[in-house]
Amino acid sequence: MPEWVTPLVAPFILLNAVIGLVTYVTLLERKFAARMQSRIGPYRVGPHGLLQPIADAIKLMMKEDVVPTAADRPVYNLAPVVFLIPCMLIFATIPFAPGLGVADLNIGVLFFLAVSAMEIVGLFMAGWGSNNKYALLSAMRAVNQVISYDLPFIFAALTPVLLAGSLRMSDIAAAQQGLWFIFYPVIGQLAFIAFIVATVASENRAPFDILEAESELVAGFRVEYSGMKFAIIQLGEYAHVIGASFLGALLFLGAWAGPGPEWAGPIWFLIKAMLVFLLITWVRWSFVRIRVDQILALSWKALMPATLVLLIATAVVVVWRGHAGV
Amino acid sequence: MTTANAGRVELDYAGSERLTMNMGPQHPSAHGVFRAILTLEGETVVGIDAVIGYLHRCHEKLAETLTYAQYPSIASKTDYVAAMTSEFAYVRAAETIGTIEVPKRAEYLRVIAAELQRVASHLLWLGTWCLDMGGALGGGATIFLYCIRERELILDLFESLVGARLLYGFYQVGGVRYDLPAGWADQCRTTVDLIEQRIGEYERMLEDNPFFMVRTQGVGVISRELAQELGIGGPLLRGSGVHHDLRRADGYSSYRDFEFAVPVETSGDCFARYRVRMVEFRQALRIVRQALDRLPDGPISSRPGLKSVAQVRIPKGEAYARIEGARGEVGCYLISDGSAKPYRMKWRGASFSNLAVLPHIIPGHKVADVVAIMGSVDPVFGEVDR
Amino acid sequence: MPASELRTYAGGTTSATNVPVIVRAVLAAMRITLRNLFRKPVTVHYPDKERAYPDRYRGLLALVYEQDTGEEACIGCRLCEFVCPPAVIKVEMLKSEKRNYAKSFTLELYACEFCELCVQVCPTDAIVMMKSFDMATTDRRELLLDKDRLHAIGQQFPQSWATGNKLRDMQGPPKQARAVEHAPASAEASAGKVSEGTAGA
Amino acid sequence: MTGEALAFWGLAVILVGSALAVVLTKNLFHAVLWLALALTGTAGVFLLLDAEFLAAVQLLLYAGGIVTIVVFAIVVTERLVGERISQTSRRIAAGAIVAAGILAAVVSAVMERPLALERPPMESDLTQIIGETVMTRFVLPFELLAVLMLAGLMGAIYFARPDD
Amino acid sequence: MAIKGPVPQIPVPVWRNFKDLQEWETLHQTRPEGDKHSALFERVTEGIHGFPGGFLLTTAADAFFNWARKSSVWPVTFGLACCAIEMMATFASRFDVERLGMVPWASPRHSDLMIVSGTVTIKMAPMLTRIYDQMPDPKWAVSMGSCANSGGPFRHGYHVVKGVDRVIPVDVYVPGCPPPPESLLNGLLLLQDQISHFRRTGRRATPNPKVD
Amino acid sequence: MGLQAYLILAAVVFCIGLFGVITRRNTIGILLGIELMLNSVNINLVAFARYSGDVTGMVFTVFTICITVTEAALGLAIVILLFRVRRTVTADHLDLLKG
Amino acid sequence: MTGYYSVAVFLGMIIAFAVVSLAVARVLSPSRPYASKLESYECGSIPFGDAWVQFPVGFYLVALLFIVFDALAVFLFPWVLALRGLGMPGVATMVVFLSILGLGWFYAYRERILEWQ
Amino acid sequence: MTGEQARAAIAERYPAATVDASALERRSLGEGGPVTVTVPVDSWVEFAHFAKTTLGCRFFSFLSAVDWKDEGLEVVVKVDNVDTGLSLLMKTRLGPGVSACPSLTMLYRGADWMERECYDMFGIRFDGHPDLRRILLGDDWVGHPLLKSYAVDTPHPPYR
Ligand code: SF4
Ligand code: SF4
Ligand code: SF4
Repeated sequence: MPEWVTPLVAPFILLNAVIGLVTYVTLLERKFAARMQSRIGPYRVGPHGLLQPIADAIKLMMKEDVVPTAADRPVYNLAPVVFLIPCMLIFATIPFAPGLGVADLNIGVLFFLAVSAMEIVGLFMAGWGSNNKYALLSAMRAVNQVISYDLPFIFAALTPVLLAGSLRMSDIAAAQQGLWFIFYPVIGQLAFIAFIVATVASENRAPFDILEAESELVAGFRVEYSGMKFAIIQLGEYAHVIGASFLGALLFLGAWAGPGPEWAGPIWFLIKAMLVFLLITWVRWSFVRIRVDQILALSWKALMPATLVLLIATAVVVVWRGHAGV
Repeated sequence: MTTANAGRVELDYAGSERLTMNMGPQHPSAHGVFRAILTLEGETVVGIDAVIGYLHRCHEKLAETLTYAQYPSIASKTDYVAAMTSEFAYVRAAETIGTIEVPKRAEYLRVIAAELQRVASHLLWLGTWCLDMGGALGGGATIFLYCIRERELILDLFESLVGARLLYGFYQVGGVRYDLPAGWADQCRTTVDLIEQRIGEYERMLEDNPFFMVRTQGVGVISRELAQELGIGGPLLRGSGVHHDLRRADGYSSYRDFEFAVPVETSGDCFARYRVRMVEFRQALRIVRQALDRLPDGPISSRPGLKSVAQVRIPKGEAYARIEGARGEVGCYLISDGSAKPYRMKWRGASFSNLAVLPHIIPGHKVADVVAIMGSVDPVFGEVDR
Repeated sequence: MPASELRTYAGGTTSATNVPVIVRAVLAAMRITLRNLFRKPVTVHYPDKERAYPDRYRGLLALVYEQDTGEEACIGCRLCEFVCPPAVIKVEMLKSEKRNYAKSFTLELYACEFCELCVQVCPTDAIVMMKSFDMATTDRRELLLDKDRLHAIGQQFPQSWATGNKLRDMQGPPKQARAVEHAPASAEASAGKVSEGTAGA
Repeated sequence: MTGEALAFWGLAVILVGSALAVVLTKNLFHAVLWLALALTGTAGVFLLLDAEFLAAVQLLLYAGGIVTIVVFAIVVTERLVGERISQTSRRIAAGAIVAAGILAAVVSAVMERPLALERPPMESDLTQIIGETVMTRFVLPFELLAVLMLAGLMGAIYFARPDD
Repeated sequence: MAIKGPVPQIPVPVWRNFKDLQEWETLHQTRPEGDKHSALFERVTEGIHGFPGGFLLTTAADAFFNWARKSSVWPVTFGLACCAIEMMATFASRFDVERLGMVPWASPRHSDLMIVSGTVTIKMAPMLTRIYDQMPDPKWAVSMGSCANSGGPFRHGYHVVKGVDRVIPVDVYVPGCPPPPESLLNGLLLLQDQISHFRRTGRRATPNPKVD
Repeated sequence: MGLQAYLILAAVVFCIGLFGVITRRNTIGILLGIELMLNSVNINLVAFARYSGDVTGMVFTVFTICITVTEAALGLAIVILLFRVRRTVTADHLDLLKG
Repeated sequence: MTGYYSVAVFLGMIIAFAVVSLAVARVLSPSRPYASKLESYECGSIPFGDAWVQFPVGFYLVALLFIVFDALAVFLFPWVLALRGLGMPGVATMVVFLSILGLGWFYAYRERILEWQ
Repeated sequence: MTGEQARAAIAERYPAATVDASALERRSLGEGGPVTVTVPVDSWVEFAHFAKTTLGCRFFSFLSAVDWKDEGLEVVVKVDNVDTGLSLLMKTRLGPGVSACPSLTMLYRGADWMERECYDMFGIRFDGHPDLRRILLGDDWVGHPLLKSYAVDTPHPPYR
């Protein structure tokens, strides 16, 4: 295979894998939530509902695409694409096994965080471009919330980085071959909890889902979107959550570390990521929503200072224990 | 001055511009067909205009064209979440005018049905309220589904008693239409026990949760005076510190025979209303147990079974009968002119008065609180619009 | 009243930033959802399996035949027509020597409110309810049921418990009224809409 | 080097195009979106210059941050709609002349001087080096920066705080 | 004794004698024919269809697309009256419409199906029409309960629209007051059946009267 | 690609920003122009640092970026303040400040 | 820098995916626009008033805090990497930096900006 | 205050008022039912004030009207004293052809919506009501449905 092919093929495979994964993760969540609610969930479309995501996707593709007259057409039309880009791009730096990934960047974690911060642009475009009151209010809330939880998210993610001493994702994974960072005494667990909370919040999942708060704002910033654009927004949201789950699994759960042969690494990674995802889902289906001012207060008054202190404490521990780190 | 300023609306200095937003009639938290026109300043509501009438089904006019035998089945469609209690009010009004005795067993059955209905209605309230506050894609939906799951058990009871799940036609002038089927009492006891246990579960899920508390405590406070002046009823009234429960005050039907507590909270906020309802759950179940234990034998109706449409006639007169429904005072003001149909029927829906509280308490709250308050008021629009 | 049942919630802290309380609450709530995760789902697989309907189920309306003679049970007395609140039943009586028949019998099912009043008043137990509701259609005209259709429905689904006589018996009238109940039905029928009404008080 | 050239020209087109759009669009909100694109393009340029850390910072701070606060500034001041958001321009001729003049001057100055064509090699892990440098050589400016930012923050809060 | 039931004629021949149905005949809304695709798309598909053997392709594609459409019918959460409570019960754990792939959404823009559950009043009718209008094509409507079918118990009232089919086109009528969840599910299954006859041309399958 | 190319690119962006600053009537529009100009300055800094192989330039850029951000925040806060006082963000009406 | 070429390709593919799927959807989907369908959705009522209105200043203040602390976060990344080489003095430097900015946080706290009304 | 005391108080203060008499000659509302008082329309507000302050009936239950065909409209209000359990049903006859009545909104805030509904259904104008609009029916509705002269199935184009 010539040299230049890999950079073309790897992203292609990854893209398809992510899209496939996302579609089926929606099914996983639906099944999981259903069981939690004493239901069955999708069942009759294909055996045990296995074809449900495909049917949904195809149906959405065949739905009419309504562009309200009042909308700001170019912004409205572009928003799903702009929203999708960061949500998918975050997968670029994740290595699924040693050397298996699109690009194992030097600044992997930073890249991840920086790109995922771009999400709000698409979000705001969608909310603003719709020229709908619910959408706009929701976009305002969303931006507020996303930016508020970005910081705890960054600080929490930096703790394992500090323990590993590298921003490169594969280094962080390698550093956990001995001890997963979640098992690092005290620090690991606290950081993991903070990470999960910040993830749930910055992915706008319940109980922090004020921006799509149906009971208040109907469907939030995507209230006007129909058909494929809606599908793309949903895809982006789920991709973002899954990306964050992968990050969580990589930062805290030792990525591909696990018993069995080496080729089982990606599978372990996937399983761990799904566990993180299910944890987030479990949280999601267990709480009533928090009001917007409380959400912000929680972040600014509790989570952000706490994560910062945790980070400094980790730094002290790391320095104190000497260069060896872990 | 340049043209840039030409179209500028003069704003009052203090605040930012206001956004007028429709909530409803089709809105996930409208609990039916209610339209609130909110005036917002950012996220804060500064004004609300409630538009109702989207479900005005001409009950009062129709009642004048239907006989005393026919109307109870339609009366259940006023407060369709607690259909048993609304039939009860109509039937009692007719009985008051006609001074019709009701057999003891029928009275007990009425009480059992009404109290089970109260539990079912409160379960639905808890579910939808959490759905409002928790979102259909979150924990709210979970609690909602749990509540509906438990409510189904009560509906099963009603279904084997009456044959219908939601609107029953169980009451009739002079008694009730159906006697208990075999094994019903035992089924009822098991259900009651199960529900009591599950209610404890919801309480644990909600009550110690600070997020829930912050969203409900101090939100939507109804003062004692306001509550009385508006004539709101039920858990809202008792949540505002007024000790008033018609089951106690009037002791109608056979309520004097049972022991139960009337919960009162003084703070008047959403949480107080929640607490009142949570206690009422238990008290209602307690009444059901007592009634089942002491259920006498005997006829279930003091009048012959219905054989023709105009069979029920009551003398001239007027009466106002009121029932402590799940949402408060359900009243029926009936004027009879001696024919088989009432001359005039006025339906006092508890939700109508309860809903009137919204314009008084909502301004100043956040959008998110609006749905919490709406939910805690628990309107049923069949009863608001009639 | 027992104080324990009326406990006023004494507070706790309501701060959204009180971390220990939050953690405890979070764990409590998550434990409950987890417990429900392992409960058996209550879902009924409807089209494959039907729930057991109770005996008194109030479903579709139907006309039945007399068990022993195989004749139509309806005598066209129009009592059901008068009692129906939304007035969905139309009956025409066909006079005959031995007994009467319904010449035509139509029921606008699309407006029926399933109150069981027609069943209750029917003197010959001719109109009954079925233990099923499966009659969704794509055309509103299909919900207009005539006599043939009502009979066909009566054959198609299991019949539920209630019939006019059983209902009236259950309502256990005071003794003196019993005599009236077993009076010949035709007398009532001829009395029409504003009939003999056994006066109230 | 053709790859780099290609990327450079592509980025240059994006950057200049979006910068022009920023100053020329009527709709202020669109201008902010164009600015976001320009800033992202700048991040790309930084990448071309091997400054990946800076590129990431650019994305994080500018595209994620500045854009947000500008949008917020717009929504809390102007309405985002119709005439009020569209902005008229003034002194276009003057502006164009000044800008073109300065551009000409700068370009001629740059062209005159022979400038480096080759990049000297650089340590690979720039992020770490930056960290070390900041923490050692630039400690004082670093802490001063904190003071500055603090002052800016407090000032901004003071100004923008709702008066009550 | 065994009784052999009659074979009824559907619809009943005398239906024109009923005032309600007379009015229905003139006033009810019919669904517009055909989905509006772009002319190019129409031509291409026609071409493929006309090509020898091409009909296999188009039929298979139709079948596949219809399968997708019917497997993922998303209703808009729209409750009007008592029937809405039963609709909620249908959405809940006991009957769980999600088994059929249905997810209730709050915004009509995301939905394919409107379940009109309850009494449509004259004040509500324009709102209802607007919400229905705002759903993207292709869309369906189920009329749930007697009130939506015809005004039901309130059809003599001055403020009640005698059947929602006067304001929007209805695909499936579910009888009942309120229809119990099974009944609604039965209606939804019938709707799925209808959708599987949906053609590329958008023509709904001709109502296929069930002979009971 | 030499240093020149980057410098010219930066210069172009700078001048566009300048043009915006001069012609915009809206204060926020002017701020957008200033952001563009600062941005081009950053490009310059990074390019110089890269072509001289010196990390100081990079460090300096980090500092500038942070200062720019603070400046933008402060500037917008002032805009908001002015808006509150004068109900407009049009620069023409701010002439009072000059006097 | 080779990693970034892959990332760029990935980016291109994401855009291509979005655009292509939108295009395919455009071909497959019907379109039957009419006036009331294209109205803004507002719970079935006729929309009145503008959606694009001015918002209270509380929104801005949160963003303001965010941006300053984001700038802080920017310094954390290199610091985290360099920490092992720097030792305790590095920690001390950062603590000083943080505490200075912490004053800003404290100020915001006192001004009740974190409550966000 | 018990029913008897209330009756006495009313008789003393308002001799013109009729206590406990129904429009339909039969004494109504049963034992323990509300005290029924019919007052002339001029002393309507005054009596309501008396009821609220002296009798302590602060709980506003409902307000409605009855159309007695030729004899005109009758406004009915029920108020309660929840502390003592006293119920009071106040009525006033508007007389044939009259459809105006003083408003009670100053005394009872709950009268607001109730009077709007009454206006909607009977066309009674409540003088002094701050915002007398239709509440249940649309603003463009013609007629007042609960009047006896209004047929229950009056058509309303285009819907029925
Ligand atoms: S069930 Fe009720 S509504 Fe239906 S036909 Fe019988 S009487 Fe009429
Ligand atoms: S009441 Fe019974 S017998 Fe009489 S017409 Fe109706 S169905 Fe026939
Ligand atoms: S059909 Fe029956 S249950 Fe349904 S809305 Fe009408 S009255 Fe209520």
